[in-house]
Amino acid sequence: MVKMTYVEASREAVREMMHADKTVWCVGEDLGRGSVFGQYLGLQEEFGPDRVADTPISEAAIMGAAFGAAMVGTRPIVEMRFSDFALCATDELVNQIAKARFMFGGQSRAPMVIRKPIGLWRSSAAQHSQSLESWYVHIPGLVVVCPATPQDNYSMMKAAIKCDDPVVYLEHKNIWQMEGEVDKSLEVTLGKAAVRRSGDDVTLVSWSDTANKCVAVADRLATQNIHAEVIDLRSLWPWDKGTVLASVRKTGRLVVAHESVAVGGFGAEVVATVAEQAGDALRGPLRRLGAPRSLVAYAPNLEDQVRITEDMIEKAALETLGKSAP
Amino acid sequence: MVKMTYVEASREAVREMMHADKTVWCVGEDLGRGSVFGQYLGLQEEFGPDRVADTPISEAAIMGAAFGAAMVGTRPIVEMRFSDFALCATDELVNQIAKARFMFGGQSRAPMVIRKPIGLWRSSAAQHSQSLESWYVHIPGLVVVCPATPQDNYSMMKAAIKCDDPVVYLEHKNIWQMEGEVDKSLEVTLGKAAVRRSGDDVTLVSWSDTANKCVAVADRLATQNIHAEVIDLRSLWPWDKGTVLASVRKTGRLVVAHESVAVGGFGAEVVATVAEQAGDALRGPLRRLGAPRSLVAYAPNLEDQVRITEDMIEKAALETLGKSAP
Amino acid sequence: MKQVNTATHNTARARELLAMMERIRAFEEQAILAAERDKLVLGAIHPSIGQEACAAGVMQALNTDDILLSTHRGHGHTLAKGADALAMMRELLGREGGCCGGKGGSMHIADFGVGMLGANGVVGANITIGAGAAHGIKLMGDNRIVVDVFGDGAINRGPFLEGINWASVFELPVMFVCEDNQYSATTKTKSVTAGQGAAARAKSLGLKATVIDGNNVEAVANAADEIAARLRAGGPPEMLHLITYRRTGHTSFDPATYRPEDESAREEKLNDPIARQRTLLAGMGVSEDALDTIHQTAQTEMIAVLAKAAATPFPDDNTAFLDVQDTGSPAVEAF
Amino acid sequence: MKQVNTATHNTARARELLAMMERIRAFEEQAILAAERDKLVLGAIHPSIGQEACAAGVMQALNTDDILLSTHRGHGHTLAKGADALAMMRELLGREGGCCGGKGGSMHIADFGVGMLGANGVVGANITIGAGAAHGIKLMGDNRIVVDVFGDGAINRGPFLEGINWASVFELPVMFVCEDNQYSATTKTKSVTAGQGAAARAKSLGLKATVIDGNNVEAVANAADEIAARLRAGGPPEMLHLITYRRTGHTSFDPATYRPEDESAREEKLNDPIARQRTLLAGMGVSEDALDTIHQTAQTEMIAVLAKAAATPFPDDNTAFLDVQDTGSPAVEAF
Ligand SMILES: Cc1ncc(C[n+]2csc(CCOP(=O)(O)OP(=O)(O)O)c2C)c(N)n1
Ligand SMILES: Cc1ncc(C[n+]2csc(CCOP(=O)(O)OP(=O)(O)O)c2C)c(N)n1
Ligand SMILES: [Mg+2]
Ligand SMILES: [Mg+2]
Repeated sequence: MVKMTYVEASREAVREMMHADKTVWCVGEDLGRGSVFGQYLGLQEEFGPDRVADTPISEAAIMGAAFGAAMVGTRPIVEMRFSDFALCATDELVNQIAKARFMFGGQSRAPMVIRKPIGLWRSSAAQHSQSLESWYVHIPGLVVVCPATPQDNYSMMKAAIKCDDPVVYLEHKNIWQMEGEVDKSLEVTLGKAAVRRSGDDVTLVSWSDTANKCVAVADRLATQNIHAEVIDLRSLWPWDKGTVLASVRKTGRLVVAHESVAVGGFGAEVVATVAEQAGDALRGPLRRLGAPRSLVAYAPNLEDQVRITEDMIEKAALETLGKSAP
Repeated sequence: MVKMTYVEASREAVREMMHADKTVWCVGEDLGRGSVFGQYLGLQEEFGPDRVADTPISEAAIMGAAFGAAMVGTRPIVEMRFSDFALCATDELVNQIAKARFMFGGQSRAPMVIRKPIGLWRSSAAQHSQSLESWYVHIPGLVVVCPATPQDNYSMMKAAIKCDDPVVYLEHKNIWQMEGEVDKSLEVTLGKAAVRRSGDDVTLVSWSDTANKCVAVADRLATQNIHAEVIDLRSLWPWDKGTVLASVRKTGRLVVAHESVAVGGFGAEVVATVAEQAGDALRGPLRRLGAPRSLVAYAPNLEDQVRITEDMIEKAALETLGKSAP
Repeated sequence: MKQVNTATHNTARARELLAMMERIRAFEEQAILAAERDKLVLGAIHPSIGQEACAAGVMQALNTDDILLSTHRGHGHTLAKGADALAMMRELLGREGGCCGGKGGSMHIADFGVGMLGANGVVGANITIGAGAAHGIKLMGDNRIVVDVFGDGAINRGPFLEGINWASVFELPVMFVCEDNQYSATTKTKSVTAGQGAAARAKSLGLKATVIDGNNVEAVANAADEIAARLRAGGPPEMLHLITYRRTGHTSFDPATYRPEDESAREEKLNDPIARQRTLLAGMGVSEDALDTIHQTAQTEMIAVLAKAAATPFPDDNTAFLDVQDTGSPAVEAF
Repeated sequence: MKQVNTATHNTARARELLAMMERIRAFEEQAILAAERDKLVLGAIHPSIGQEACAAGVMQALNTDDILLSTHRGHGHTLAKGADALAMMRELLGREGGCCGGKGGSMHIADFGVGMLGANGVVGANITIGAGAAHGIKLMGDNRIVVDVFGDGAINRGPFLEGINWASVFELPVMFVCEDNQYSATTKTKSVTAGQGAAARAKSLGLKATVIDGNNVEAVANAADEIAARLRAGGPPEMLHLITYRRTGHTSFDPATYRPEDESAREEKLNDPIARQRTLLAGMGVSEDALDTIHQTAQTEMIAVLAKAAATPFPDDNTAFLDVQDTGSPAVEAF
């Protein structure tokens, strides 16, 4: 076990994989200086500028070129800086990368990790705060990963780099400095949720930083003798439907919480699936927490208006139990 | 009442609005020759090349420039040709157009109609067949319209052009030649569903061409003395939750059907909302039909594998009633 | 444009170039029949009739393991790169044994076995992808090169700038080929293109750019050979701008009524690359009969190819769910 | 670069240019204090210290109803276009009365009342938008012009090509201004840019391009005046390439350790546009005292502006749901 921050964890995973596999390389803007959040600090010194490549401000080319390089046998790690800028490379990701293998009848592979930091962070306003994970889940061909802890950011990054499919890898900007113990020997399977708290009373399903809030809520609820099961999906495609359904069958109660906009968010998929497949097991109202269909404003108090808080999650959990917040 | 095809209906609406409002103009590739499907035939002759502008193959510029022109007081109708190509202008649509009014504190408006023909059509394969309506519903600031009939393609196009918000207008490529009676005096409100068949037994919710299939299914079911209520949402944002909930409260049964991929599709939002808000009224299993999370292939038989058919919808409707198909 | 000294021509290569152009022409004539006459092709096909010199001339400069990225109008490039005509025709008809298993069709034709990494349904998208293929090659220390073909319309898309700048900055072995047939779908490209076009833009991005009569297959082949040699010697990326003409409509369904009436006929008469190469070969002493045989051989081959393709079954239905991805099931989730 | 004959200078304009540069400098110094010292600015701010000549020189060529599109580094442009400093500072602090109601912050600053249609958080995105604003103006038959400012890093993004080609094809009244401070965030722009840069690329797209010492505010102003006059007379779009230097880090938080150690100090010493303009004015006979007064006035103004902004309340919470759209409610749908 090693103590690491979230940002160190994925950096270390990248570093180890670059040592293990010469075809792994990183590509994006300002990588030689670590990129925006220090995710690549030291890697250019260690692996040289070919394998940690500084690029022009050309998101379409970063994505498109990495794809071309993937098709000839390399394994690029693509840095998009803020997930928002990745929208400049949507054709490349959705029409090209996601579809190539199928469209070409299995002739090609695009083993790529596409890193797109998501989420609310420090008054960054509408063009630097988005979480569009539900978009990518909707696109056949893509794997979607949302790690919430240093351990997962280590283990899932390794799994993502090893994966032969294109992986959209969504780190949350607000937890770069989150510390945690990392067991380097722990391997994860993409598509397997983490049950971060076990409980019989209510199931809390979440991912990314909001999963951490759910854990805190479970701890709060425990003091009220309510035992919440916290399922951190960790990857949204594949998503661990089995674990969620089993938990809801046990607890009879479900709260799904995510930071992204509720309307059309992935929470709808989770709620719909539970309603369809375990509707009979429900013993309380279904609750879904997501951002209002408004935009992220700059002023801190306005930014807070679209934030999903621990209080909200706690309240929702209590409501599924027919209780009100203390 | 006038008989019109779906393609004629929106063309006529555009023509009339261009006569009524000098600030309305059309912009896109090959418009002078009618664009790919004849949607603009004759308009350049009638209004000249400034108001029906032929552009370079520059989707980002078509979208971005139209937005700039909208901010200074014109009302552009943007043609993206195939919704797939619109992905080349995602930053412009999602980061710029959708956010401008909010981000600038209400100083700007982007009254635009962004036309993106969607859907499966004649072996067009993975890059020319997508339906990504759920993406746009998830983006605050955008209105999302999916007309299914000539009448709606006439009336909703008019409403979209009059709307001061950016409207993502998704015509379905497979029904350009669909004929229908159009009442030109009929005005629609964006956000109001059309109840295309009334019934007490089961609610079928859909939009775009799949709504037409639901109507056909309702007619089939009627011969079995089953009365389906068909709700054609027509716009997905805003969507007419009230009409859907009232119908499900009446029928106790729900089938949602759409052509786009089921996982993360807008059907999940509809099912989740019903489960959350009218779960107590349900008297049969919830059913959601959408495409598998695979890609659209070229070969006609493979293309058919991801198609939602009338048979499937009928079967699902019967299942909500505990019956099996005849 | 470069002048070609016909005296130095190699007759064997000249024959091969003609033969390849005849094969491309015959393939596309059959493909059009398959679409129009036989209704066996449902999706759009974009013929390159009249542009065969570009495909034949450029691809002969490549080895099998060199890489090609192409466009929606890519039959000629693919065939000239060495793909099997029957597998291609099967693909156009969406049949089993098509080079993409019937999943791609004309617009996504690809044959990775001969380094052909795909046509593309999105104009200009292949420009960054091609640059990236070269990037990968360079990272792996391979001595292969990449040819990245696109149309005159594609130079108005952002990826043109981003991809070429990229190749130049990373000094990648790419030959960018602008196959300039003067049209972007129904639009005369000049009317929507500022400045002097592909070569000028490439130069502004630091590339050497060569402009060639794209209907002169010998000139195209020579230019491509020279560029390929420079790239193999470690030279920086270059642009080859080939001026040609699209003799058909944009797709096989398009009557192209938007063109000046006799434009296509005049081009056919004056600039047909096959006729020009026949004239050249005749001048070198090759008999009419020998030339006709080349023509007939190609015709016979492709008629048989269509017949065989048409007799091939459709792919197994289950392949609709194969090769989506390894992780997670593509199967129906909700119904 | 163009030479400027100082003898022909108009002292009044020269003073105004200095005063505007001093105001921009003072505004940004206060903004940096607000961020670093006072922790009142949470989001990123991108100072333009050392680049003030670009903003002051270009914007003086515009009328209030002319249009400006700017970048993430847009304080100077916005102020010089005529925006109110207090409303701007309130915006940076996310306060009520901020020019975007506190919703945009530094990166989305805008003042439509003075034709400033927005900074942008996406590099290069404003290039097509500016072209489009000019398109709209032209369609409406207005006689206004558009200035579209972007950095040297933005010329590697696709919208540069698409937006400039567009403006040229539609003959739109846009002055594209590349404010070349030599850096793209932490990267030396030259290292990722092929060819000769902004002017060469613009020329390849059919534009006239003028390269000017961007730290010489008189030269910038003269060039901008000339271009503006040509645009008002119906001339085609043009490019103005201003060479300057980013003296601070990319954001106010960035120590910029990646730069050669004395680079910024040397630039400050040799090329500070304010110092240079002071020298020019001194040479024209303006006293040190008068110049100091200009400096002091700006400082006093902006110190007061920050104090006043800091004393302003945050916006009403409910405004978080205002101005999303007319159609449909932005309110919470699911919890
Ligand atoms: C991004 C994008 N925009 C539009 C289209 C539709 N389209 C297909 S081919 C074509 C014309 C392309 O012209 P050019 O690049 O010159 O190639 P050509 O067809 O002449 O070979 C257009 C507009 C597309 N496929 N992709
Ligand atoms: C599309 C996009 N990619 C990356 C970024 C991150 N970013 C913000 S400013 C900047 C540098 C821009 O350089 P330049 O255009 O020269 O402007 P400058 O900052 O020097 O004024 C970068 C990379 C962004 N905002 N948008
Ligand atoms: Mg062309
Ligand atoms: Mg710069």
